Amino acid sequence: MSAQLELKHINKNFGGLRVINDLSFVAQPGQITSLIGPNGAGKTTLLNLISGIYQPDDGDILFDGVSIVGLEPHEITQRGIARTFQTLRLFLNMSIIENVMSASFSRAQMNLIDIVFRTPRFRREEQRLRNEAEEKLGFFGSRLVGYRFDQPAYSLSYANRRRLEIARAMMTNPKILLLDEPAAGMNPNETLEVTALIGQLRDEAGYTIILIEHDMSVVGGISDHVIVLDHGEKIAEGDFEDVVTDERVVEAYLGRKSS
Amino acid sequence: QDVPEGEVSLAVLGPFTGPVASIGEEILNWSQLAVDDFNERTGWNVTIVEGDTELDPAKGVLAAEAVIANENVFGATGPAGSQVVAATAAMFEAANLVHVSASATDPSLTQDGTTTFFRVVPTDAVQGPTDANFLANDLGVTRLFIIDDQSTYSVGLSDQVEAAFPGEIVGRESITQDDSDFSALVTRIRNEDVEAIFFPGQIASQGAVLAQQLAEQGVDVIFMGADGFFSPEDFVEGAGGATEGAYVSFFAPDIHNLESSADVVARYTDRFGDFGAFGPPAYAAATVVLEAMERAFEANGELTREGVLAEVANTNQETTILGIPLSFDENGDVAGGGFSIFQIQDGEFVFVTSVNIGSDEE
Amino acid sequence: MNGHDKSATPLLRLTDVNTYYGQIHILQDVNLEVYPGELVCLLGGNASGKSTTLKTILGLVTPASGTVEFAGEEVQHRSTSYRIERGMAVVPENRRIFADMSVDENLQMGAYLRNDKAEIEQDRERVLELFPRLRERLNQLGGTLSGGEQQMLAMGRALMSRPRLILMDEPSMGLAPLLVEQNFQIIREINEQGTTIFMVEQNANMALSIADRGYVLQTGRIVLEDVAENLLQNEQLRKAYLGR
Amino acid sequence: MDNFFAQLPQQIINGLTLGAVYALIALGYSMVYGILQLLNFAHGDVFMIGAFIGFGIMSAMLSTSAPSVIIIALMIVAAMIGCGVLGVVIERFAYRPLRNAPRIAPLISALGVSFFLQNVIQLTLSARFRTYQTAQLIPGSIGVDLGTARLSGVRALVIIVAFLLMFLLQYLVRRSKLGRAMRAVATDKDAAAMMGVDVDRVIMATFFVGSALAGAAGVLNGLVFFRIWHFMGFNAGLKGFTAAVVGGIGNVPGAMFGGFFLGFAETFAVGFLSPTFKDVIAFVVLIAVLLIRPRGLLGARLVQKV
Amino acid sequence: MTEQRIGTDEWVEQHEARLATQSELRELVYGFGEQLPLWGRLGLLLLIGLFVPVLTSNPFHIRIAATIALMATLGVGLNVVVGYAGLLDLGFVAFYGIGAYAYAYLSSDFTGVHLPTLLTIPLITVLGAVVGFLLGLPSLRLVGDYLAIVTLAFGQIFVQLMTSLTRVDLSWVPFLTTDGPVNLTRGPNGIIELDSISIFGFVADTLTENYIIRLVVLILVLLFVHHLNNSRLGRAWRAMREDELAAEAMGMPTRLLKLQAFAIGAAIAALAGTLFAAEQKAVFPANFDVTLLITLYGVVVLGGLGSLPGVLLGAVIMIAVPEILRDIELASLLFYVGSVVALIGLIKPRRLVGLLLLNVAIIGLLVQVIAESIWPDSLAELPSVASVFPEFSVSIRFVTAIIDSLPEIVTSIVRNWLAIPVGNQELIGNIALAILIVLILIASRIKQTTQLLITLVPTMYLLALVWEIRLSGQESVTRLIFVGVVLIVLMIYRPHGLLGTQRIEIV
Ligand SMILES: Nc1ncnc2c1ncn2[C@@H]1O[C@H](COP(=O)(O)OP(=O)(O)OP(=O)(O)O)[C@@H](O)[C@H]1O
Ligand SMILES: Nc1ncnc2c1ncn2[C@@H]1O[C@H](COP(=O)(O)OP(=O)(O)OP(=O)(O)O)[C@@H](O)[C@H]1O
Ligand SMILES: [Mg+2]
Ligand SMILES: [Mg+2]
Repeated sequence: MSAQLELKHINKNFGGLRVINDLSFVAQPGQITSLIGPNGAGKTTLLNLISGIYQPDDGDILFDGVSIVGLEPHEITQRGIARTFQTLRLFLNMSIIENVMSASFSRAQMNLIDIVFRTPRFRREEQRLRNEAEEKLGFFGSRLVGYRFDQPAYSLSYANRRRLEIARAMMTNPKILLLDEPAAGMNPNETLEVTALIGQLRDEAGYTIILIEHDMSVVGGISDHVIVLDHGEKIAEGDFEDVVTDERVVEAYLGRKSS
Repeated sequence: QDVPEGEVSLAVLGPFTGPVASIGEEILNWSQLAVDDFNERTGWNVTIVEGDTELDPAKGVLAAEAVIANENVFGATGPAGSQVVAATAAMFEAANLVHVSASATDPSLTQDGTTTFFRVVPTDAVQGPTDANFLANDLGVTRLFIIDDQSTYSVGLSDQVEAAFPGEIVGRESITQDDSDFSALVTRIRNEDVEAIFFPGQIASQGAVLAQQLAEQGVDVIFMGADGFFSPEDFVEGAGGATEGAYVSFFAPDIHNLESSADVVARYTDRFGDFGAFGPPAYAAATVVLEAMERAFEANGELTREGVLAEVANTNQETTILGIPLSFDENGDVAGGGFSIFQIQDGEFVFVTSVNIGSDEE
Repeated sequence: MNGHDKSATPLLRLTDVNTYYGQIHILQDVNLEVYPGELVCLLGGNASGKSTTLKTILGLVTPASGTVEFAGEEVQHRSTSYRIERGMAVVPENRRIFADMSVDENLQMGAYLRNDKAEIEQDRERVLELFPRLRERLNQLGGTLSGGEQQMLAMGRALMSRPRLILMDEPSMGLAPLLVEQNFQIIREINEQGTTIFMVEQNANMALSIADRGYVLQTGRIVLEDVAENLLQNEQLRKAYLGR
Repeated sequence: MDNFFAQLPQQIINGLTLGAVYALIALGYSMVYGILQLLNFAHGDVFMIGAFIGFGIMSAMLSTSAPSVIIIALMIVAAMIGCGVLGVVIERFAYRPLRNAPRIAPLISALGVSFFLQNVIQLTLSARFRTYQTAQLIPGSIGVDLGTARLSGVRALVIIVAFLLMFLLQYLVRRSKLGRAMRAVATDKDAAAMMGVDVDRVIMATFFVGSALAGAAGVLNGLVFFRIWHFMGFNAGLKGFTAAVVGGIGNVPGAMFGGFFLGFAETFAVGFLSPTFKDVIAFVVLIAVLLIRPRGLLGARLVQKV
Repeated sequence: MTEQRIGTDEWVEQHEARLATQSELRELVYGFGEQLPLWGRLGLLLLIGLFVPVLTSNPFHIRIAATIALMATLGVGLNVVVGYAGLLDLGFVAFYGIGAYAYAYLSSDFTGVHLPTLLTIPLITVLGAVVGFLLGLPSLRLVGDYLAIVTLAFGQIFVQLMTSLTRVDLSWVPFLTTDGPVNLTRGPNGIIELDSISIFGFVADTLTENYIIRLVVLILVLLFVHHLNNSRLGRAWRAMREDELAAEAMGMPTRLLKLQAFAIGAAIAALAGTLFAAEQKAVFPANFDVTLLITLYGVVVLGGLGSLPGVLLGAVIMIAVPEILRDIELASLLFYVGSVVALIGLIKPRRLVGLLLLNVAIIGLLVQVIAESIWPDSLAELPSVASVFPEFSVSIRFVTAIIDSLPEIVTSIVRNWLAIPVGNQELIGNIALAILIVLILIASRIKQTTQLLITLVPTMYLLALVWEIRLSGQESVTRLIFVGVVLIVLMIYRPHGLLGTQRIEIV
């Protein structure tokens, strides 16, 4: 099995502040790789580097063996890496369904002529995308399905916005899905639900997933591989069980009395 | 006396709002005076319909259309700017509505066979050579700097002077009518060997500002302007003495000192305050149209646009408020006429010389 | 942490509050009280209207009907800043850090209404002790902090105003496990020092374990109200929210 | 080259004067923008009103025997207060109701205000040009000759007053609590309210200060460039906007810098290149500057944390 | 406490029930519009448009309609850039100018080139797109208002160049023999005597013909833009407007999208420019200055940013309102009716409006009586009310005559009711105006009804006085004051535009 995503000796500074320090890891296809670590360890920064929003100062990022460093974010997304944001970034004034459909931009099969003359191809394609979007939204069961999809996204509550973001990311048809704290703001029950869903994404849709999460019940439940960051460095790596018992991880992250 | 039935209106087109509303306002006030004088004399009840062109040809077209559509309008004065005249002339032509401009001086306007357009002011083609000759021959200027204010009037006149001036044109530059800071230009002029500046601006206060800034930097050159600067209040008082000695060319005598017009001037200043160069011609233009209405009504017993148009062409006034006779040639331009040149001496416009059209051209 | 004195006037009371967003009816006849010195928590599923309740209390949205009383005074028509002046403070949803002000300036904003320089300095020290991470980042712009760091800053900022009542919207969201526990510890300490707390929290187990009382909100209505121990035992609730 | 150096000292004085006026206008523009992200297109008209207030005071006082210093001080102070109040009133009635509207909606009500002010002034005071009797206040003989250049008394006054006001403002924004509140409101109004900042008051204060500066600019402009009229605010507003943006909009030192930059750009364009293409040259320079520094000369790098 | 299953969320089931019903202008228009398919809506528009020349042969009315059609076309183009893509483009008018000047160069004696219209129009449209694209390139680095200033500069530069490129030295251009400097633009005098549009031998010479061409183009442009907006392109633009970074991260090439928006907007503007130039048969730099830009922003914002019906409504308001106000009598009528409508909106128990008006009437008469007895000579003589009534003849003409003279009747009644001073009306009017503005400002701050009513009585009196002795005498100025007030009031009344949807900017 060759690595789907490989980071090689990545460095990133902000001003004088070293946020990522010579970091390397690989994510295997069809697996969930979890990134955990204290606040400010550099997890989100890492996602930004992978998705092209920041450029690494050093090092290389390989996607299916090809370097994606220097590509624009939309090009990276078109190649098959989609993400969600820790601080949500929905298109708030667009409807729910449009939020999802907009993410299919680069793979919609239509050109200007189709659009202007409303050719059959255009109609077919629009219908197909709409169905697909509804299907992605349907993924969250009754949580989102019942909403009228033509409502604006701002009318959603916090957690539902998170779900919508995931659906939107899925709409780009990614191979790799980068999820930044998908369970934040959800209660234990809902967290279980999300955990199950993410598992499903891997098992049924076959996504490779990189997951950032502070909730150990999520991480523990579904991770195939766990990487612990602290101060931009990898301090531990391995199965969940191994990692959580690691002395340094407990010290820096979990605390003695964790459940 | 007989009075036509129904409402009778004179349309006045000009820039009544916006950056050069000062011009429009003066035109409007003098037109109002003309109408009031006419009503008093004849017992008619003519009213004014305003057509605000905002000096934009596109707006001018709408304004013109509005007055053309107004059935009570039997004659019009304006539009003020040559470019607005150019944009609207065909509409007036189609509606057979006469319009007499008091300030559009682009020579080409009367050249394309329109029958409804007249003007009471001579064109740039006449004034340009006059001014150039005066500068070169009477004042002995050999090195001239020309500034225009980018209005059709100013650019046109500057072009004519530039072409006719026998000496060297040291510089030809444009400023805009919004500008009030010419100090950088003055500094530049100071560093070039310039004998005279010719600035035919439309807005007298702008000339005053330039003169003041020339004085501030101690630049001592001959300063000459044209019609627009013929304003005691703005160009003389407003300049605080800086325009003393400056020359202004104007197509008529100074109506402030004209005995025959003293009465009108007094009534105007009583009512509206002091005035510049745009008002009196507007009064003359309005009078031309109003008297044509009167004659047309007398002749036909009814008022029609065609009748008024025909009578405007027949205009033959011995004298006008401007102190000169007025009649039109076949193109609608003033027949005859000439230019006077004034100098500001002790805060007054003092007549220096005059040139009659056709007599002094080379 | 004993039960409140029902005879005292509540510090905060909502009576028959109805709130709309545009044309959508969100809060429906919400009634709740918080007594001085209490730690009350508001539970509810996603979208049940918890944040809306806090916004109504703060005056960020105006209720169409009903009253909001703070310290015996009706404030539903008062501006947010007025309410803050009367002694509220808030740890808002989404943190609402001032992005282009430094961490230090953000903390100073918390003490905006205070003029006692020396004591502000003391409180600042205390906050920086509680969150040593913030001390490291004192001159960094608020907007460039990581999610968790911002959450700490939001907490610290609220503490800086020495409020009578702190409203917290999910104060532990995005915090690392170690910090979550610390955070609850801090909340409890503040409460024990006399500050009244009204808290929205998804981490219901933890929240209830330190709270005096709790309300459960569902689809814009209060469906359950009880002391914390009872809520923790409530069968329905445990199934619905507590995840076990 | 000779010509260049012969002109340079005087052109610097010219640029400084023009820049001072632009800077004061730009400050108000920038402050309001900084706090509300609102392009206050009525700002130029506030400037115009300031010029008229100053003119009114001057006309009334010139016949008295009051010393020039007093008259000028009174003109500036009255214009500042008058315009400050006007700014607050405009905010209250034309902008506050639009606080939560799309960003460019207040643009339209700003234009409405601009139409209103311009034309009410034309209606009541006529469209006639008025001239400041500067020579009677500060005789032309006052001034210093610096080599080939002359710094007249008015210009010195304009430059000094402008700098004084700018330093005061800088102090206000940097040192006082109001300054911090203004920045907080600028970043996030609701969050600022949650800290107890009375957002409406802070916005009012901003409008007051910004408009007062425009009022002062109006008087100074009148003193040094003499003529005023109802439409003068239009161009001034455009220039102020330009200067504010070039400096980095929303940024107080930036606005000052931008004002002087624009003043110099225009002056040098006239002096050394072509008066006819003054605006073209100035604008081309501006475009070039912005392409090199997309957030203006002193604009801060935008905080972009994802 | 109702019995509910805890943990379930009933928002969905209850959604409809929770929607408070509220009649909305927007709903009204859309409610009707949504019943019709797109072609139906556009067809209806065409029908209404074509009906104008049938209904009136008054060229002024047709000219207004033609101007509206043109401004709406421009508005639709601007809407793509500003409304959809969220780019604050203040140089838009320059593209319009480029289109117009390009037409002038390709169809006049000035250059001696007379291309057939069927060739010029596509050529110029493409030219517009190309220039838009090119201007977009440097703009990619700029955001928000930095973009605004650069585009504004572009617009200004265009006008300045058209005004000043009158003496250009072209001797350096190879293969070009010129004697002396060349006049490229004829400066402020503009390029005149342009060809009319002619398609397959049909020459659009008259205003009406040009109007119909504009109408057809407007509808085609609407169709085009509507289709764009309801496709992946429109979605992407709106996404980009909401959050550029997120859009980029979701696979949308934001740079390209911006350029496309610029180019499409510019192409539409250039197309409109050709139509304009061909009808005016001339182009002048003054046609393309900032005032037009202001009008266009009014067009797109008043109706509701991003809404195509909004653009149409905006164009109607921005063009028709000032034109209607040209007629001072009509303006008078509007003024009084508007004041009363404002009162009805302002005062909550509606019946109090009647009471207020009664009071105002009484006060007016009282003032009249008092003034007449104290200063019998200081009041102006007035027309008797009867004299303005049309002659009594029992026919249909009577009704139309009434309607026609309604403004006069109202004015006459008001003038008889007011005590109008003779003498320095200007000064009195100015003072009254100052007091009036202060009173209005005060009145708008008063919450208590009684106090409000008391303040409003003198306010209304002054309102009438100021109008009669000051405002109505200066048509053109008053018209713009009126326009200013209308803009402010409309924006306050509907901050999101008349047909716009409520949008939230930050959360
Ligand atoms: N643009 C920036 N400028 C300066 N510092 C930054 C910037 N972005 C991130 N940082 C710093 O880099 C560090 C890592 O941030 P990051 O957001 O990656 O943390 P994280 O691991 O996601 O933390 P959390 O779990 O709290 O979300 C933080 O200390 C943050 O302050
Ligand atoms: N600005 C808004 N406009 C319209 N509807 C809104 C708005 N904000 C929230 N809502 C709706 O109000 C309801 C309650 O939202 P609220 O944010 O109060 O939920 P919450 O209980 O805090 O949920 P969460 O746990 O997800 O934060 C939700 O249905 C949401 O969609
Ligand atoms: Mg993070
Ligand atoms: Mg919430």
